[in-house]
Amino acid sequence: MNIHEYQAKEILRQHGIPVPPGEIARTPEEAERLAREYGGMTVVKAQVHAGGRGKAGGVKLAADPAAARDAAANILGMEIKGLTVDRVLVTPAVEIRSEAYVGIVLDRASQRPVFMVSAEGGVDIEEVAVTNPDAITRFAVDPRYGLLPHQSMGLAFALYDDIELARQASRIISALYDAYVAAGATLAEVNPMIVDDTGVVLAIDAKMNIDDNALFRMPEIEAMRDTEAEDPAEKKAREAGLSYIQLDGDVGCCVNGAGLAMATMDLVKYYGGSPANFLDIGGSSNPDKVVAALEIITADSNVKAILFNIFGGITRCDDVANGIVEATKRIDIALPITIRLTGTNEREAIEILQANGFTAMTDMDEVVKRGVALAAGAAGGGA
Amino acid sequence: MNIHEYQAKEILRQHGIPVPPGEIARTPEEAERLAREYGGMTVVKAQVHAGGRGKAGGVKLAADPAAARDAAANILGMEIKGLTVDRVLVTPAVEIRSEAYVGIVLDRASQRPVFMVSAEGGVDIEEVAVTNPDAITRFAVDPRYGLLPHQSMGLAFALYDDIELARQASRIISALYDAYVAAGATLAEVNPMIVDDTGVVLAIDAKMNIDDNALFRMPEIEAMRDTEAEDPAEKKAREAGLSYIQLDGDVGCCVNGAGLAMATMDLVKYYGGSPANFLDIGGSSNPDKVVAALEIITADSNVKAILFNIFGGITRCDDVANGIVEATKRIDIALPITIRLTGTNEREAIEILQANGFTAMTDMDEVVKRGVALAAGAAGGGA
Amino acid sequence: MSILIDSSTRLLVQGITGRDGSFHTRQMMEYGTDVVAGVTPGKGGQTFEGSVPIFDTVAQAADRTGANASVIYVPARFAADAIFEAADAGIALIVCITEGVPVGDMTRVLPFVAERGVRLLGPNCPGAITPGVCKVGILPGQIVAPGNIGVVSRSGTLTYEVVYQLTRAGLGQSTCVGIGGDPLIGTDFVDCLRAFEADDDTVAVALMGEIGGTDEQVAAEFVRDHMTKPVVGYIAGRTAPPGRRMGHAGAIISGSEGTAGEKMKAFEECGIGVAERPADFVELIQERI
Amino acid sequence: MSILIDSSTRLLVQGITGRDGSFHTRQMMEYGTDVVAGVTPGKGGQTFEGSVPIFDTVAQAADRTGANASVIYVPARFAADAIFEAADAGIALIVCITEGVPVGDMTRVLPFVAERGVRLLGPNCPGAITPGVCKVGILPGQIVAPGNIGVVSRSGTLTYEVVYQLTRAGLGQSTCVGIGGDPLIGTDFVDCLRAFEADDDTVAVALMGEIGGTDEQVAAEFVRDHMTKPVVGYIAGRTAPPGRRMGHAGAIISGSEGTAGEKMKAFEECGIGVAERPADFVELIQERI
Repeated sequence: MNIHEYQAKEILRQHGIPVPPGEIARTPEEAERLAREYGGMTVVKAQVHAGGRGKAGGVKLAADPAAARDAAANILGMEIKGLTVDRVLVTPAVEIRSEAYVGIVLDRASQRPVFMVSAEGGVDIEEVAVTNPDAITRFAVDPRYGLLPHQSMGLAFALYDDIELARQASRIISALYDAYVAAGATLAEVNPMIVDDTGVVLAIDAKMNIDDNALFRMPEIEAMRDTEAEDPAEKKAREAGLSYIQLDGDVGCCVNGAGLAMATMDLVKYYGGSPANFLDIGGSSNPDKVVAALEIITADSNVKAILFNIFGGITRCDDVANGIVEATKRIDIALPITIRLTGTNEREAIEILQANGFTAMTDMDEVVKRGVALAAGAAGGGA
Repeated sequence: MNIHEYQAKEILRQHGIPVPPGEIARTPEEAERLAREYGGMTVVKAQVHAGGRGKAGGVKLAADPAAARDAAANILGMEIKGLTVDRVLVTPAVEIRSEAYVGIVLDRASQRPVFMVSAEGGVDIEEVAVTNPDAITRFAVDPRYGLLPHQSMGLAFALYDDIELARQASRIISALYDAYVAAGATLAEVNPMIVDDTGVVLAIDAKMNIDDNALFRMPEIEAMRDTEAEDPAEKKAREAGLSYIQLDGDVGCCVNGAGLAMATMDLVKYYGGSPANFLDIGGSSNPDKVVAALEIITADSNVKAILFNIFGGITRCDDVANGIVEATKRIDIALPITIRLTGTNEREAIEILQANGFTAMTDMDEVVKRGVALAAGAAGGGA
Repeated sequence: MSILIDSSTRLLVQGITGRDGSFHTRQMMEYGTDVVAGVTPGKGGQTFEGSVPIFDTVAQAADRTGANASVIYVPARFAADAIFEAADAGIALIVCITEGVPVGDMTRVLPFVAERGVRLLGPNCPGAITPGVCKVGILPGQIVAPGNIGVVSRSGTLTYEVVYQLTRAGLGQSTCVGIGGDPLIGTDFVDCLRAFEADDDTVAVALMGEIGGTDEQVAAEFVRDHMTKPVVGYIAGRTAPPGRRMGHAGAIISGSEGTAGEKMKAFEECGIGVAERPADFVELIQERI
Repeated sequence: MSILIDSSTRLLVQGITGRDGSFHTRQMMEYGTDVVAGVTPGKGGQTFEGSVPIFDTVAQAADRTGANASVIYVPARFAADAIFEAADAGIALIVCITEGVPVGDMTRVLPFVAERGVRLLGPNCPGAITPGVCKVGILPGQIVAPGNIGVVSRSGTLTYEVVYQLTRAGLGQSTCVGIGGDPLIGTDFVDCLRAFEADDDTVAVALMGEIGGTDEQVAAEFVRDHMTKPVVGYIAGRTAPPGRRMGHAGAIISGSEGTAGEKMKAFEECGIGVAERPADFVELIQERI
């Protein structure tokens, strides 16, 4: 789960990391009021789950409250990478003497959280990793011992020669590790971490990704989920216990299992079609899930045909068949549906479908070919 | 450092362990007032750094406030193993269905904290260890991982077959480990941990020893130190940075280094004498320490002769010599003093001592023989 | 004869009385797996299906029954502790079916099992099956057939698909292993490839990877450097958009890393036959054995 | 020729600019120890005594100077981290002089150094000296003499006493090692006895134990089972009362465990010569070599 900059900063504050004050405005007037409260220059920053906000014009410096209002008016409603900005963070501007990057990310290769720090901050670290890899210092934390004091100090010395700055940075790095662990994060990043004109080290931008699987331990972080920013179809899928990602093709896919779902999408492409989505109904056999899946797929106006690919194991084919029958009774589906079912209770499933006017097949390649053809309008509907 | 039962219970409470209420009374009237507040039966327990309080009559059941007052009057002022009771804990009596033992102690052999639990609680666990070792279940915690949930559950199942009781005990065991680590303890013990008549598992007696070296991290635990209960001479030694333990002999020993101090005491015994104390002036050469050491030794009325055994390394012999001279100027020492100095600046030290009327030798056996003889009155004083 | 599991596997089931645990334990028993014990705290002393003794703890179960493998069906929040418990009890093979285990938990579990020399399969995996001999996990017994093709996969139903096609084409399997779709797992492709290379009854390996991470690339290099047996590979997710998690927690393209394209390129460069479709496995394997 | 330290020891000093660190570094340099680097965070780039470069971190110091041993003089609250840092930097021998390190810290330090195969001496120890060659720690150089008696002790000044007597009697030492008086230490009697047994230039060993714990009993069994060279031992604290900590954090009789009596009995039963007094060492060793 992604959280916004202002939410990540709140978590960092709770772990003792020095972060300038800041509050959220949803209207230009709120932004103006906040800028007046802070006094002096402020920064107005789009809060949206997308990188490259600065380049997209989503971050603006404001000299006075009126400028902050104008900046907010400009940014609110803006689209950044397809997402609409509905809130901005207003925060006092800080004199920046130098910028550094501090991040920690779960590393699959070492199976540990890995720190990356660089004295080249404020820029895209993935770009630095490509153009100037030596500018990045890496360190894999042993979770059995946690981040030891000399290790955070060693990372801090990679950023600053000055002992006072290094000590401040070391405290921030240690606290960032604590925040990463406590929040169940898979990424926590301060970019940039700056030195201000008084020699204080501060986190002025922050990003965190949270492991969805860890959220049950932290209802206060689950509560940070920005359901407004979420795609409505994906939100509905999440609530129904489905895994769904919308794409821009026209063949709606409904599959059990993530690997088979990807393979089905790939096969749609292989046969000249274009998948409209990734959709995994999971291992359960609950007909309600099938109903929800069909509702989500049919809500996508790009979809021209619906393709089921079910390999019964835990999932019972007859349950899926019942779900399809049930769904077509509950909602009016005008689109052609083509169905492949194999495995547990395959025979019963086919009988149920045939009794309700559906045809079903047992071969994956055949069903995908047919689904592509249906979407292309070359064949009649299956229902 | 030892802390009292009521202090240990406060730490356990902070870690979420269910402990019956209880407060300290320093007078019979306070005990009566507390017993009235709690209502019903109470227990009045001597708070003193000694085991075997029960056998010594330091724990009494009181049926009503008047009985609590009488019990407190009886216990306050009582001597248990040489220590005077100056406070009692008043706590409501609990119906006990069964008693268990749960303890965790630093184990030198495994270099880990080791849990010991036994369904035979309320008795001396060292006795159980001898008479019925199979009744004790042991488990060494790996500090890199902490106490894992299944491990505390496994210990709990060693105490209770019933899942509800086991779950309660498991929570207490986990919390006890947390308390042990957080307090920098070397021992934490709940004895007995009981099941009351409503099926609730409770800690009704508790004991903790704290690692002196860890106290700097926990001023709130350092503040629990009962300086009233401390031997005044040992308190003074601690404050002067000396290590001192009073014994019942007549040869006062003043040595640098713990091993050499023990060896000196042993040699006093070997030559037929009896050491009055263990005293290590440590590695420093501060003459003030020597003054404090002499003040402490001379305050012990059993001491008949004073014996210095100094092996100079970091400790400079001339500093010790100056300290002896200084001390004999500041305080009036009627006792004979015999001195051995060897090592760093040995020659300068002997000159200083001779110039001030002391004699000094360089052989350990010789000085001890002389010290024993002086205490026995067989020879004149050294000063 | 097989890898990981065989006729000497004495299986213990953690979470045997739960909904999934009891269902799959029956399936495993029907398949012929030697299920010797179950564990559910608080149900010690009872039996499952009238024959399998249930214990409160894994230590008791292992002690009394000599179990040497464990399969875990407990809820995600208890899964890491279940693995710790099995490893603590000296169980040599631990198969964790549970999906949704926090990766933070796994960063502590993995060194713990490594220190004890324990083999962990999963989490979030379908387990393993040695056709006709032993089934540990949830792989459906009816689609496999004894034979000499080793199968290893990050996926569940995609594995079924491929195994089903292999079986229909007369290509039986030595062992089928699902290593799981999470970013941090105990047993990886290389572990399985090494075991298949050493297994006398395996003549070729079918490998199903997917987008995310670099395990397939590492596996390809292992095949190039250490394997004599032919390997055919497939990568799911070539139509997946970057930055989105495709169901499996591990199936996510990060920046330019973990794409299907780079993985298939690594296969090709390292002499692994590349299946464009699941259906290609049969022909590609037949060509190589 | 010696154990632990010799002419190839390239020493780094952690806390070189502190009061104790600077004093003892000068002493070690005067004795001829090859002090190659110092570490004090924030003083990187400076030099000590005009010749020893100072670094901010141990990693930098080890990298630039090839230091293979480190001695630690930092305050107790930083000592555990100093050990972690030296072990992380790949230093093979770490000698921690600092007294007062919390035992809780040591329960984490000890597995950390063990995992890395690092030898830790101490904490709360006087270090080691190979007479005429190398001194690491605070043992006074003027009382030792080159020779072939190995000395190992839990104590500081008691070691000086015995070494002083050995030297006066013409019994020089191969290496003198103080393992420290804390309950949890890195190198124990057995580690040193094993090294002395393997050291060509050691012909006999003098061992000074004290009350508390069971290290001396374990050492006695090691001598009985694995040593061919004669060992003479002494136990300090036979007049110590039970339950009281005799200065050293480790010198405490718990219940009936750790008494001088049981330790001396173990010595006797395992063929170790028992010194009643420190002065007995000379004669008992002379009888045995």
